[in-house]
Amino acid sequence: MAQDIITIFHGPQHPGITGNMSVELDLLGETIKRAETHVGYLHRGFEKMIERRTVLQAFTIVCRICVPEPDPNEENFARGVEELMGLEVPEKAKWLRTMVLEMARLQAQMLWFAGQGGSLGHYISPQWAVADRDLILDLFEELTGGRVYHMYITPGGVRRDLPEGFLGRLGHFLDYLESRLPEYDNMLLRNPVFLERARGVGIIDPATAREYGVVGPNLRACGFMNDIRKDEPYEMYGEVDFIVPTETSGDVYGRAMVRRAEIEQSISILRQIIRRMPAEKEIMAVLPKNHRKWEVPKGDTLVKTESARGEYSYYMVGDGTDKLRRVQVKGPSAVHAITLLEEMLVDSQLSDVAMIMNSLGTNPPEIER
Amino acid sequence: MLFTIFNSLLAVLLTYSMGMLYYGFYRIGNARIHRRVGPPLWQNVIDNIKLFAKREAPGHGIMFHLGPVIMTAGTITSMLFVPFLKDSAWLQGFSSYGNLILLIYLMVVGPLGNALAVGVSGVPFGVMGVTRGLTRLIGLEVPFFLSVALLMSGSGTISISEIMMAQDSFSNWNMMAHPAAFIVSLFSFVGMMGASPFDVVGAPVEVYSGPQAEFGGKYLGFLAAQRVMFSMVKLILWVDLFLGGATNVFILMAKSFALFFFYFIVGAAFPRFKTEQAVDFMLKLPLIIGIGAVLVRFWSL
Amino acid sequence: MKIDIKGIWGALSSLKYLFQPPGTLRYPDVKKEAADGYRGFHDNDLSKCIGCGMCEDICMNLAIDMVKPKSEAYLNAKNGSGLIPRLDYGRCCWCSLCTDVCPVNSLKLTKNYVYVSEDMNRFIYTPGEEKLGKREKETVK
Amino acid sequence: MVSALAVFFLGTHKIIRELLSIVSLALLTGLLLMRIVSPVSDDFTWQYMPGFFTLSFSLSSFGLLFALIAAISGLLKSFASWGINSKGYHALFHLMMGGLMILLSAGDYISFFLGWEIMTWSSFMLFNNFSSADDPIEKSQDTGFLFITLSLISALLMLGVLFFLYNRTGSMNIADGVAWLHGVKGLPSWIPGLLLMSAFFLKSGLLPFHVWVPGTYREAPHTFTAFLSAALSKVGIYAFILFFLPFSLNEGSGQISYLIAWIGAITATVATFKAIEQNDMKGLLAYSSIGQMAYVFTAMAVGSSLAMGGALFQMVNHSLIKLLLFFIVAGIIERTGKTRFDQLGGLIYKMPFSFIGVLVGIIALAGMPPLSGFYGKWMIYTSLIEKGWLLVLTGIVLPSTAAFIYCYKLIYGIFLGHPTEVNPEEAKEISPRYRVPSGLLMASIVLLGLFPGLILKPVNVLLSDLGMETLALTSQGSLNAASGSVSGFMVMNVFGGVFAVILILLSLFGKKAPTRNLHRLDIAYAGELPTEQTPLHYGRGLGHEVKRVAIAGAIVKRSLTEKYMKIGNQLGGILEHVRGFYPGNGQVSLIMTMVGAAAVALLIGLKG
Repeated sequence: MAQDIITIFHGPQHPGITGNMSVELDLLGETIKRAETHVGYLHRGFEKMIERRTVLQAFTIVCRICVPEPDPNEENFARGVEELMGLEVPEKAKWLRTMVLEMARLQAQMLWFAGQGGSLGHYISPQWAVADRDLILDLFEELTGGRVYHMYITPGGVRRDLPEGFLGRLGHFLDYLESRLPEYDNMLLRNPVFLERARGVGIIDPATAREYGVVGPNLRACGFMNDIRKDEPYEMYGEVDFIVPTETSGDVYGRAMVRRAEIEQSISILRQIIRRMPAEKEIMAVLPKNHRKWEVPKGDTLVKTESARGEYSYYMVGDGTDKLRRVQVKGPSAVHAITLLEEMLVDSQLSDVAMIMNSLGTNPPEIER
Repeated sequence: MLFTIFNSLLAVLLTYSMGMLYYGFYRIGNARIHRRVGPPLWQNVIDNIKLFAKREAPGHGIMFHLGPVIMTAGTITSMLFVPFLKDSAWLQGFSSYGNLILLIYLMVVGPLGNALAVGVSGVPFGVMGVTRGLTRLIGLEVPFFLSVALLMSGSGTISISEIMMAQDSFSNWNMMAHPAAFIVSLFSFVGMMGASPFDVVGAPVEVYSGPQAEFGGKYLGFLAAQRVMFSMVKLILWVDLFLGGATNVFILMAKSFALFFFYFIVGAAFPRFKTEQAVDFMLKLPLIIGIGAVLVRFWSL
Repeated sequence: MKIDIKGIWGALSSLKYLFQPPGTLRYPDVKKEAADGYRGFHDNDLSKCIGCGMCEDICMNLAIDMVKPKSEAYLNAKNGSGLIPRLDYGRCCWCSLCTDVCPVNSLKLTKNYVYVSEDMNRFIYTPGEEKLGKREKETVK
Repeated sequence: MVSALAVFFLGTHKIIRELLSIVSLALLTGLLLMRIVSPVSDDFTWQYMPGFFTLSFSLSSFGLLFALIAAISGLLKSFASWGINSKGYHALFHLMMGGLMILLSAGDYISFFLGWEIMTWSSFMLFNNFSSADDPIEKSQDTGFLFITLSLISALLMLGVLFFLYNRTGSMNIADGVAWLHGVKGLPSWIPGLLLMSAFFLKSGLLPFHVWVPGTYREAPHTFTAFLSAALSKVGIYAFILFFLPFSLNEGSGQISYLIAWIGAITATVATFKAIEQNDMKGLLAYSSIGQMAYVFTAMAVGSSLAMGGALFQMVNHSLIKLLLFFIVAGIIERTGKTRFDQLGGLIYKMPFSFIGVLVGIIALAGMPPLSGFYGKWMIYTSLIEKGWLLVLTGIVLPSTAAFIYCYKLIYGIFLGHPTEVNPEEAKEISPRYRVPSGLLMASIVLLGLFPGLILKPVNVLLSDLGMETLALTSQGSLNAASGSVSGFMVMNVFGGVFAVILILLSLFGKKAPTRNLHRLDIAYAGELPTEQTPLHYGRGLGHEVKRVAIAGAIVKRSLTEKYMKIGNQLGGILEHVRGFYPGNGQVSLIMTMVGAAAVALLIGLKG
């Protein structure tokens, strides 16, 4: 067998993505002739685990489906259960949920930022971004008791009320982050080398985006306005003002700019939340006392949340017992990092693989939930 | 002869300790830019000693064994053909037997050994790194050759010592006398030192881990040691050629540290180019400046 | 050929942090205090624990077993079952459901979260009987 | 030149056995060497149509150098191809040698042209009839067509110019024509000069006439390719020196020398990037030959003593290196039957001798110290700097740096990496008949690296014959120029010494930290386990990306060959006619052609 091509593996441990995932590449020189994604390094059978647990027990593990941004899972699960059981969530809990979701989006974008710089060998960006993300995690720690996995948004409400002075500290942090943003721009997003690398690479054209069902910032970078927060507002998103940034280039740079603009939008949303946070104490709906008594009525529901990577949906079926009959989790990465990536990588270069993967916001655990 | 050998040993020791010091600073400085505390200044030495203290090293036969040897020998040989000081019998090595063109080519011999060892190890990632390195070399050497050719033709000699001697006062430093050549050479300098944006060769992200993927233990120890020494050789070469040389070790350190600092800030501030972008860049801006300088120089003739 | 002077200058401007103090802690010397609500190791106020086993029931990781204490002295008068919870930190995910359901608020999470031991069995731990965070001697640097 | 003719007849009529071939070539070499030791004038004239003109033969010092290169190459080649060739092959080869000798010792146009044509036609038949290509008929038609077309064009150009010169000077002597050519300033001398130069460029494969080289080299019998590269490509240089060297020294011809220098640099660049792109060993070496020859022309255009010395050094070096590399490649092809980089790989520990041979070859080819290749380059670079042609210098630094890639590709593709189609368990070292000449060549490359001054003595003789200043020779181990010197002896010793010290150091560590040799598949592979079937050999891909670099891409994408073929097809009718001359039997058509050419020559000459 004459060997025109060589086969190498990119990953599974890799700065391009948060989580373990490998791409098998056939290369001629450094040009990719075939790409095949290998997932399964993180498979833990979450859907089955949820089906074996009571609702209350199950809510603590859904956050683990997505490491960089766990809260949309909790939100989806909680909202789905509430819809099935017909629970009424107090308004303050809704505000708190919105706040947590936006904080989570903010820290997920910071983590993306870290990867985007790191995948180009620009080691300031990961260090800065992760350091600033840690400040959000500090706030999370205060609010929820956990830094990464919060287990905060529970069916029926949220688990804890705001600590003393929390909103003030959040406001301080937002001011700090806003002052840092121009520095981030200077460091990476306006860096001439970054522009050279990112422009015109990893292009998703609008037709492909539609065909593959691309969502979130990746779709918005192709010129489509698509955001669950606007299209089907949940929690308090109908109450706050924000815009959905779009770009038209569809390349790595376009996606970076969309995410960069979303950081600003998140800051603005969080400021509005701070201003409008109600003072009341009620944060939980009236719930059965024993967790074994949480009987989910028959019925099914599809709940969607806009995560930092796009539409994140749960399809949930209740069958009248205390356990859910079926839960189907659909994260955006399954589209982006499997089907689309395999297509996008063909004829691109090995040097760009990590950058493209990161710009798609790939997150393997939500592929193999 | 004995004096020369003693001098050679001295040169090796000096470059090793200078290099370890500079790269210790490099790590701390980078950490500060990253807003970290960073490792202690002697962390590189610790790492190096640790590598030599490993119980065993993976190998792939005799050629793999010889690779780091050729690499280190190439580095030290080039070091010995660079005069460190002017107006001094010390630290001259064998520089009177060689010249600048020889040195430029000697600097490629070491990497050849490395490339052979990488090739024989059969790691595709390593060979990719080597190929990138060789491709990048096109971009680095052409502007560099143009700039040193300007120097050599300007001073009428190809001997490093004589080029260094000719720069007797600050205004006669070649960076003042031939500013265009100096600027052009700085681009190559950043690339040759392996700083971003020209460091895609050993990029841990863009390819698994660059040419040195398969080396470990004592081999990696030798490679790490030669890397800092090689960097020092380049720094000293630039001091000799453009910064007026040095009459004693302290001036040498001051001047080379200034250059090192330049390398450090450029490397810290930018992401890396892809190989062909690096070469294209080098064959555009620096080459145009260089050609402009040549034309300016010979238009008047 | 366009040279992006502004971009280059912008990129270099991030180097000003070279002359500023680092933002991180000198970790082993300066330690960060966890927030008040932090979900760290468990603590069980044995003077309150009634041995009801709610925590064992709700734990979906089966990390909690109800066991007999080493000494009767650990049991209070209200403890009906004569058992207290024992945790397996190989399984625990610190979701804090056990503390939420505790009817007498005897089981709590503390702010301690650092513990190192080379002995795997040490991670099976009975809160109240022993204090995990206090075994500084075994903490390996 | 009696010896030349002797070989000529010996070759055409008698040779059946290999031994005779070698003996005759050895005889020729010996005779040539004797010329050096005792410079006997054996000028030889032959009255043709008494009173009208004479065929005169005399071997100048330059001719002697080239004749020596050719004779030694031929000798080694004959040794290497021991027992694998038919009778016709030998006959043609010796015919070609004879032609070459006639050419090199020619004193007048007729014998020059005669030698030129004999050489061209016999070499054409050699590679066409004894092709090594997989599918000789299919492949060789294009290659042969190209070769013969270009050769004819060059022959016609040359013929025209020669008789134009005869017309002007009224003398058949080359020296007179050259004198006239240099005497006349301006356009009248430029046009014939340029036409003649094109003919010589064609022979050496310079841009834009290089298109015949790769195909021919690829398809010629393996050892004959070595000879083609080592000796025949030098003929263009000889002719160039004969006709133009004093011309380029002339102060008034600055622009034209500069032009030639740039043609050399551009040829080298194009050839180098094309070489990187090649996937078969001989194709790579063929383009590399074009590139190396181009340096020689650039150096000759500079025209200083140092540059001439560099040119000659480079030329001698190139002969040694290419003989070595082609011999080893021939040996590998013979052993494995594979020619491409994606079919070979991982042979280093099975073919250590070949590996060392190729290593020596590529170090010298890339021009790295401490081997001989560096010193030729050093002289060329230094002369360019002294002359102030810095842009030309940049122009040749670009290809000589890019040459590292194909050098590495050559050694990696064959010896390193992973085996692909050749099972390394079954691979055997190349046969001794390749090993012996390769060993000699390696020794001489190392020797020249150690004592680069060795070449200066003969070079100085040549330079003084040309009326140029001789080069300073202080010791055998060093080279000197006005602006600096280099000591090959010291470089080699310092490198060797340091190498030895470090090797000992590493071995000392070896006791405490032994090397654990791994299986070749036990490598860092991103956590996966490669199997025997996993494609891991980078031989094809190496250098594939170079064409993403703008300049290289522009070169690699364009193919002059295709353009020529297009023109050729348009002129098809005429050229097909020319091809009709060639009835299949080599000798007959050769004789016919020569007779025809001589007749044409006579006719034109009589009219003039």
